[in-house]
Amino acid sequence: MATAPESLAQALPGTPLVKGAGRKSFLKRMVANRRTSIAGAFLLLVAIVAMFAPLIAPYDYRDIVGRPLTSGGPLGIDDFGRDVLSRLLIGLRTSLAVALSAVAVAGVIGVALGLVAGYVGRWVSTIIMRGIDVLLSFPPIVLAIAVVAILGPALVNVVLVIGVLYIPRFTRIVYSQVLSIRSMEYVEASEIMGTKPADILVKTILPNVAAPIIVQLSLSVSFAIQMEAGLSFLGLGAQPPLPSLGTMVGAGRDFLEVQPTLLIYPSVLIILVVLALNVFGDGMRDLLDPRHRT
Amino acid sequence: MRRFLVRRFTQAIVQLLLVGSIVFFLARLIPGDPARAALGEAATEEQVALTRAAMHLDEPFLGQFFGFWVRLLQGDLGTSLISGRAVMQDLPSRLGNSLELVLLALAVSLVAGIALGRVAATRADKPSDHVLVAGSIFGISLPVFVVGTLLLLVFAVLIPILPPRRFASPLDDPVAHLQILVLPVVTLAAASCAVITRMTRAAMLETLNADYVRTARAKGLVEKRVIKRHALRTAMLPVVSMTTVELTTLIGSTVLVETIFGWPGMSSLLMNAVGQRDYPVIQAVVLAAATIVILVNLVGDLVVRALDPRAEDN
Amino acid sequence: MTTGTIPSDPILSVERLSVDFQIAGEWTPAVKDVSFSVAKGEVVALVGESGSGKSVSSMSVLGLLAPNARRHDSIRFGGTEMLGLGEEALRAIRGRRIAMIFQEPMTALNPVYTIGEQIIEAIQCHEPVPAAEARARTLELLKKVGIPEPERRIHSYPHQLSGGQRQRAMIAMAISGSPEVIIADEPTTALDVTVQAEILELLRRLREDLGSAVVIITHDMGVVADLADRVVVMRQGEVVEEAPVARLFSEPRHEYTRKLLAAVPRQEPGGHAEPDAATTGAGGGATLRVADLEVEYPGRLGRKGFKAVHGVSFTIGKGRVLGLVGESGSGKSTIGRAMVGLVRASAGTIEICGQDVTSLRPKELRGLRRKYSMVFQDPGSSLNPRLSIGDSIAAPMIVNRYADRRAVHERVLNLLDQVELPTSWADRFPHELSGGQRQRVGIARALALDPELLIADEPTSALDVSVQATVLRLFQELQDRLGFSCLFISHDLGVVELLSHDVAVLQHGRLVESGPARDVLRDPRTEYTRRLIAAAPVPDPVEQAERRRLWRETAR
Amino acid sequence: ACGNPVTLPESMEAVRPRPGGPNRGGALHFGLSTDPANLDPHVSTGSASDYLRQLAYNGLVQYDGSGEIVADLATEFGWTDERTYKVRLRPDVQFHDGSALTTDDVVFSFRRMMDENTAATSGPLLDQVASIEAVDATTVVFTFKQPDVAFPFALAAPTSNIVSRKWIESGANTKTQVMGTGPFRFVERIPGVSTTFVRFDDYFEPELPYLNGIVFQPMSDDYARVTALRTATVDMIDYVPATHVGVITGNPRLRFASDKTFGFGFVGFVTSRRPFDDVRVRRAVAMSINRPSVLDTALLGNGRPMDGALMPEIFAPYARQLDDSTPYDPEQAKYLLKQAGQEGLTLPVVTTSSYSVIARPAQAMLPGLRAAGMNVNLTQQEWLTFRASVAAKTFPVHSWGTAPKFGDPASLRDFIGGTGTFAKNLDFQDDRIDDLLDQGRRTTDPALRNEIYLEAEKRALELVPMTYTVRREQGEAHYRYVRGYEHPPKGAWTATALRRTWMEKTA
Ligand SMILES: Nc1ncnc2c1ncn2[C@@H]1O[C@H](COP(=O)(O)OP(=O)(O)OP(=O)(O)O)[C@@H](O)[C@H]1O
Ligand SMILES: Nc1ncnc2c1ncn2[C@@H]1O[C@H](COP(=O)(O)OP(=O)(O)OP(=O)(O)O)[C@@H](O)[C@H]1O
Ligand SMILES: [Mg+2]
Ligand SMILES: [Mg+2]
Repeated sequence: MATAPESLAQALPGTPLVKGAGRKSFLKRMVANRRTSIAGAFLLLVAIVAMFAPLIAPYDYRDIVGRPLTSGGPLGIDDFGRDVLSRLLIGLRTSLAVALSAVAVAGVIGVALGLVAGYVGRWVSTIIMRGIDVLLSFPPIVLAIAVVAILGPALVNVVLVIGVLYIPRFTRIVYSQVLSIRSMEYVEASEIMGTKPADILVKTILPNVAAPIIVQLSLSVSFAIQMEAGLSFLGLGAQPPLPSLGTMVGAGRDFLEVQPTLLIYPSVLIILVVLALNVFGDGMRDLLDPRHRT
Repeated sequence: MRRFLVRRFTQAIVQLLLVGSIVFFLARLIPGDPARAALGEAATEEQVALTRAAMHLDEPFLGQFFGFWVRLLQGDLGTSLISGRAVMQDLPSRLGNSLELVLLALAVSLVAGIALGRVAATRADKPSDHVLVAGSIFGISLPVFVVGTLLLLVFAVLIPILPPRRFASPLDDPVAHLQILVLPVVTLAAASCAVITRMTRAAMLETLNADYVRTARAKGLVEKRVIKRHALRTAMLPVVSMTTVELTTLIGSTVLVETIFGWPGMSSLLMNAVGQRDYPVIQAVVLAAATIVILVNLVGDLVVRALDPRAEDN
Repeated sequence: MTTGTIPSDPILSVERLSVDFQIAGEWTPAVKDVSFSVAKGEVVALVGESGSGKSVSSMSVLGLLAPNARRHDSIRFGGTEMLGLGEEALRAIRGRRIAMIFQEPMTALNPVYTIGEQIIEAIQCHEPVPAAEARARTLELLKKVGIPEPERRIHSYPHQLSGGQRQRAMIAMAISGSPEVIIADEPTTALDVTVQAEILELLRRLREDLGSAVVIITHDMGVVADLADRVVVMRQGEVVEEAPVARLFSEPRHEYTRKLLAAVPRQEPGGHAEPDAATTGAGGGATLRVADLEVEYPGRLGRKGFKAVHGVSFTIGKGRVLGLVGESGSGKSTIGRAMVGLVRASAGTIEICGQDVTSLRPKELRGLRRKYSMVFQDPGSSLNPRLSIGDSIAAPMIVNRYADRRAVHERVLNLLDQVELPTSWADRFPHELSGGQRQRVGIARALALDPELLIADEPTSALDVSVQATVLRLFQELQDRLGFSCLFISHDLGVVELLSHDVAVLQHGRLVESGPARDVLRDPRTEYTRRLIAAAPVPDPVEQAERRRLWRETAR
Repeated sequence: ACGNPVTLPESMEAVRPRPGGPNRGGALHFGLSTDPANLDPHVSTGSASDYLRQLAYNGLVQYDGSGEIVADLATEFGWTDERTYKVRLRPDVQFHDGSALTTDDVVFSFRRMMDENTAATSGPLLDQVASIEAVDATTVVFTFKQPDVAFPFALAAPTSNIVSRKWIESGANTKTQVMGTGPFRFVERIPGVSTTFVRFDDYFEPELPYLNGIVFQPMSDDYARVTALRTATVDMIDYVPATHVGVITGNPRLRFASDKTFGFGFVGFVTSRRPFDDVRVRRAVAMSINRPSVLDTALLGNGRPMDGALMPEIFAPYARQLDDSTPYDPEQAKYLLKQAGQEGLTLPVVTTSSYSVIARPAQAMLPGLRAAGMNVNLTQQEWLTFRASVAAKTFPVHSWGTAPKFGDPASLRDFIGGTGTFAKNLDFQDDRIDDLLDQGRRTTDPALRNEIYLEAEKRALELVPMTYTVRREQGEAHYRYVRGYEHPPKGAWTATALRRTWMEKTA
């Protein structure tokens, strides 16, 4: 009997179910690509740093450790007299936790809706796509303030809000891709085999619409980091003194001319993470595309 | 085609009803009192209560709800609870100003983004591709307010060629208007241009492999034309569907751009209204924005159908 | 080594060409040391085993190989060395001086442009022709390649055309520039014999009128006999024999060539042993019963639809093979696709194993689905580009929980072996295969579950006769063993006669004749069928020349 | 200023030099931190709206540049006895519509303010007024239920404006229309773009105003507002954020006009909620706020720490005596908490993110609180949400910032009096304090008042319904060529100085 791992193997075109001689494994191929592996290693490092941030940070991110806006400590002191490096580490952790989970929520729901709408068609797609329009046409602030009011300011709720707000990004793009792919003969071939619609969506169609999704995923993380900052200003999300990269950038803006590093450090960190995500995403896309295998 | 449009317009009306109703309730779910906003900090609770009553906010919810729709259907968007101005008095010009920014930014980012994405895809993994990837990451990673602030700092303070002049309406002073338009449009376009660049690149990398691109080459088409008509055209599908999403992102970003550059647009109107719980204004702005978004999505879908004959047959 | 007519003035010569592909990091040779040439006004046929490097060699000429390829040595066109030619210089040659007809027309045509747009583009890219004139020429080209109703088809998108129509659009595009050299890679695989004859006639005219040189890649020895002056036989990336056509047929030297010629199915008496009535009697019940089937394709943008199938009825008994023949665009694929529910029947019933599938709900239908499978006409697009071929073949077994992982693996290897593909190729991807190899993957996938009903749409069109023979033998063997029923769509009457018990002839979406294979093919009752049979080329240059003359007379 | 103003003709920008005296002409471009939504003469939505109001309307009295109450529409004013206040009007005052100001208008205006339905900002300050009568064509007399020392401040408040009865009764929309006696006529407000005033040529004070017009432009973004000033897009801005004070004061062409006496931050406790019903807990919190550090970080030193009286010494002579009443002493705080059985107390604090002058001190006090072993959960809310949370007492502690309504200890009532707007949020009511505040309001003898308010404040410092944190420096910045502007040193924030502003530059 076919078991779960098989279906999984099928879903991931890189891992052949039927293995012949001389084919490198997915992981091996990933490592072989220098840029992808550097980006991957960097992301891994970031993840580890984020996870152990409180242990790595030289100071408590809440403590006053020096005169405000001076250059004490490894990366300087912020306007509240706190150690910038420690705050960067904790901020990284907060931002990643929020942004990654929000994007995951949006990605999973958004892609699923797009697949279903594109494949099933008819009234199902009407309901989904028109609902997505409604969601799109809603100003984020109104939704955000209402959510804090109803659900409270917990960090989980910011994940929820961003997640919901980003669903359309995935749904619309997947939907349009599915429309042009679903009439391909290999999809029909899959149907004829008696594959369940869900399996066709996940195993046959999804890998073939993966490229824009991957791009969208890696971009959305950056936007989610920023949006978290915007929302924490409305009382949703990381509340002071807990830093996030986004709020640090926002706070740094006021001292642009006095101490630009307050803006530069968190911005650079965001840029690096996003860059690594994108490079990694590009690499993944290449790996998933058999035509790029060399 | 006609049937499609009729169907979509009917759906749009349902969508607007939905948006209007949701926003009606959502706005009122937000704690905070428009009467308090109207009276200022020093007002006593008694005064606030009296003003609430004067604003008819004590009346039954459903009554207010139906009143809102009835008035709306009569073309009355209501009157601001705070400023006492009819919403219709401000909304059109605000909407116009925002749309100007947004559409210009969208146009800029589409033109630039697609061009850059195409360059990146055709030179994939070459230096110019790397530069473009890095550049777009820059555009994506920096929040709008930082981009705006930096632009202000550079072009208004350090090299004052584009100082933050007073807002001038295009009718009164077109030259000044264009001048003040530059920075906000650039600020807005930065991120979406980068997004479109990335999407175009990814989509084109797919299509460049297609057999029909090979056929196009075999015909003897100039490589430029092979790329443009064959690889790019099919790659436009995800880009187009992304564009409509990007438009709403742009509309969202105008909140910041409008405050930074003092641009009297719809988003600052909405921000103010939300900050003051000015329900009629919130409702009107959201409905207006929703109308635009829904229309743009409709156009986007039409474009997709025009671009991809396979999409339609389903 | 070659004797006979060494062309005085080779316009295109391939010299010691080698092509390697990088697969999984390793350079794998596909073409080794291949040399051949073609002179002005000459037709050279490239024949050989599927996967022997015919397409690769020919695509090398215009530098159209995938990026993972590398080429060696020399290809000369006129006085120019083609390898290492600059992009601009190459462009000036492509399409205008050397044109290419690709093997798989579905993927080779851009899905988002109408064929008209694509042909007009080809015309306009070398000459500044006004739009109206380009359109007129396009219509003329479409007419030339025998596409019916060109006025309407010019606005059709590739997916709205039948396989043969696409192929003809592709041909129209290639000849639009009146090129000096035409490289035609299996240009008639999807064409019924009548149209094929017209296309061959067209190529011949081009040669005569314009002095074009033609390199034709084909597995149809009849076509070779009909058209070619010289034949190059390839096998496993190498040229094994080169000879003038007459000599090749009369005294093939290389063993492989002999095998090839021997494998050609001929319409000989007693080709197919009529199965004994006991196993196939009506008592077994019909596996497939189609009654009054009608199919209509919707029109674009609210335009009138197109009715492709008109009131077709037929029955396939258990263990029987029905050969469906008919001209290109007559609705064969549409019927096949309607059987499996890929297009909706607008009227009529389709009963599979006693159940009317037109009224079944998706879930019930899915239960039924493991009983039938399909081989698609276009092998390229029917394989998921992101699945290795092993996974593609395994898919139906996994979907239907056929067996455990190891057994599935075993079976995949076994199936690969049966269709003569190396078992070590299981993890290759479709784009790394030749057309015929892809087609065999499709066949292997269709056979994976031992179906009760097989719908095979031109399953051997891209196969050389030796592999075709293997596949047909496999078919027959399985059929004998498992007794599955089969709707066999083909334009190759020899194959049809070999394999089918019954034959149905389709014209313009209507059944014009049907009955036991031998009766219909030996003793056709309708004019249409007669013409069909007359048009089939025979693998003998002399006999074929005679037949061609006769056919021309009946046609005009 | 460069470029064309939105609605003013170019000619108005011209400044006519006058040797020895203020120049005439020119238009002032003013970057305002909020777009004033409502132009009602009697309802203030904040200091920004007061700027506009006071250009077009006059009160009976006003603050001068040094913060003293001087005449405005009045010529003479003052107490005739403990319960009677008499005001004599200027005879020559015209409204913008050309009609003359009458005592009837004055009476009408105050009745309107006292009418609950108006919800006038000055309304609560007039609660002791028993009646208001026009005794003749130029004299208006207020009679009181009980003596009220604070009344002159009520008269000088930026919202105690005199309106035309005829105009109001004609059904004018006071929110969008403006018609007063002020030195500037309202031209138009384009929301989000500008609000424009031009000189009223028949203003009753000769010479005034010097300017041809004033254009207010809303610039809610701090950075953009400061940048607009630095690039001379505007001549003047209000509300210089603490984080940008350095940039302004470092620029020799700019002047920062500010005070450090008025605005302040505080932490309020819902005194009915456990454990904050225990004064030891409240005091512990008060003692663990490191005020100098809060000032240093939150306001970058632009302000003053507040460890004693709420009222500043500039108008509360006793204030210095209370200095150092709430020292920073986390150890003592810990001890108090332990006594109260609240060691390691978790403190849910709400503040607002909408104004950095409120949010930043709230954040800055956290390390001190933590040093005392407290665990703070700070929640930032958007302004009106915050107001609602505070009013509903959703959080037991809130960190806020505001300013006294006027420059007299009588304004203590709002904060510690049983009916005070802020005290109500704290469920705070103390009979003794109420008693003292009542006495203070009735007492005219300055020395006695001083003693009364000293005691009231002392008691408030003991009971700690709220603890004050820092006074912030707040003010406007303008180019030095803008002359005649003074930031009010000790009254409410009024904009009457703008009436007397002129431009030195003639270009
Ligand atoms: N999606 C479609 N929309 C409109 N017309 C279509 C569509 N698909 C096929 N047709 C038309 O239906 C007719 C029958 O097509 P079908 O593919 O069944 O032909 P066929 O007999 O298989 O031909 P061939 O041998 O060339 O493959 C053709 O004329 C074709 O143009
Ligand atoms: N892009 C590619 N990457 C790797 N291998 C390839 C690629 N294209 C072709 N090949 C291999 O090269 C060999 C020759 O292929 P080619 O397409 O020339 O065969 P062919 O002679 O045209 O066969 P057919 O008659 O089946 O079309 C095949 O074994 C095929 O697997
Ligand atoms: Mg081939
Ligand atoms: Mg067909």
